[in-house]
Amino acid sequence: MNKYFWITEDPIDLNDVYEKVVRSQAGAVSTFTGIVREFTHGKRTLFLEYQAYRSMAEKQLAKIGEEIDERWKDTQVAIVHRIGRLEISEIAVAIAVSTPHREDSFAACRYAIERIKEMVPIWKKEHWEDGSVWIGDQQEKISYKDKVPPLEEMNDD
Amino acid sequence: MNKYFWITEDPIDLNDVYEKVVRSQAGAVSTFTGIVREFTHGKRTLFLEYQAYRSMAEKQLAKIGEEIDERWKDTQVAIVHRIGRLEISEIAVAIAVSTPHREDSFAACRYAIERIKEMVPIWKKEHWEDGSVWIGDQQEKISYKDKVPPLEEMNDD
Amino acid sequence: MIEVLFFAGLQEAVGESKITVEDKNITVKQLKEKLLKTYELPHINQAMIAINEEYATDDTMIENGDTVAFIPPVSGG
Amino acid sequence: MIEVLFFAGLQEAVGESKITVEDKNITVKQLKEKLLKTYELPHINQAMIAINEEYATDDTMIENGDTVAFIPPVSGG
Repeated sequence: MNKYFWITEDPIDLNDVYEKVVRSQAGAVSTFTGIVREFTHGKRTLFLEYQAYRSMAEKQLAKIGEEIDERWKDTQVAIVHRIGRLEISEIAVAIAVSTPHREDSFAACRYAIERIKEMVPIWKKEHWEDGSVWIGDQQEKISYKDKVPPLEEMNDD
Repeated sequence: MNKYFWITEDPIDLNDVYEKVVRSQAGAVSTFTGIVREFTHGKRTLFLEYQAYRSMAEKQLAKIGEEIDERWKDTQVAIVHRIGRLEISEIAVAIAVSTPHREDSFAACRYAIERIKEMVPIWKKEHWEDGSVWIGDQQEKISYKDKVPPLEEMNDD
Repeated sequence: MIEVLFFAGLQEAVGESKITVEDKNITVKQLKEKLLKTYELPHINQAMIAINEEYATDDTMIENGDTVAFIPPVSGG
Repeated sequence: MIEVLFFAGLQEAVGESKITVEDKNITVKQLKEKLLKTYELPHINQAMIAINEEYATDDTMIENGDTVAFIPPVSGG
């Protein structure tokens, strides 16, 4: 697997992205993983379902890598997002950024997850005990139905 | 191994710390790894040697965990630091922090590495082609000999 | 001919992930209006549009053979 | 009896990682002065002191059986 930005149906191991960014010029690697949380405002999530516009999502992830490359010096970035059904504590997204020094690895990793939540065509469907709903509009705080918990919580994974 | 804060002679796998902090209340995991960089200001590092005041270092790492616990809500932290001889790209330190939401995981992970560099009794010896030296005084930017490269570079791993 | 893709809530509302529209040289806005005559498309105006996997705007012209995707507000990560 | 630990550059200067000093009820400062009569301790004043694994100051009293560690500026991470 030579891709640095990809979508997968398979369980993600953090080392999948970590190992892609390790290199002799790097002194620091920051990673971020978004994992499936069981409770949000006391409401139990049974599992999540992710869908992607796969080809475009991979392009958009690569674009985030390019943006990082423009903003910080000498970075290496890898990002994978999973789709399909995810159980509690499984990894939905994993990001790894290596840089010569630690300041940049933190900043670029943070940047990557914020951009993913803005511009990558991937959607999450929450499955609760009493129903399910596609979550949307993280920027505008609007969802498709009324029965979802407050979105400022839901979006901040 | 039930420890969350420990010193080891063995190679570190990022999953060693990652797996300790995954839990159903968490939606975000940030990790940081400091790895051995080959070149600093064009000077080649052959390998590094780390020494620790082991029992105290483990206590200080645990203290950082307590500090994080006081500053951020509902965190789980694991930190491992390696000692002995480390080759290029091997992991010297790995930190993992899980929180319900991503903002806190980034902030607490960053806090942990800064505190490690301030208060944990661990020392690094750089081995170059033309000599070796114990690196010290990251705060005051003073080293024990003159022939080391500028410390603002060396310290910012 | 234009290929139109739907995702997430829009996909469930339409009941299809993909349809084809026998049209060309219309704007995104015109395509939306046309689709709304046939389908219930909840919150369609919150959706972003991608043409051939690049984000586009309401007045972008759609060519024959293009793939148009309706991108509801994303929720990955 | 006091156990004294050295690390990193100090350890190499002293040639030992651990020595014992036949003393008690002296301050950290007094211990330093005593050691400087026997050993070359480069940059000893940049070192922090830990007594029984807790950071201490120059005027902290050292008791019989204590372990005192000289902690040169740290460089972990």
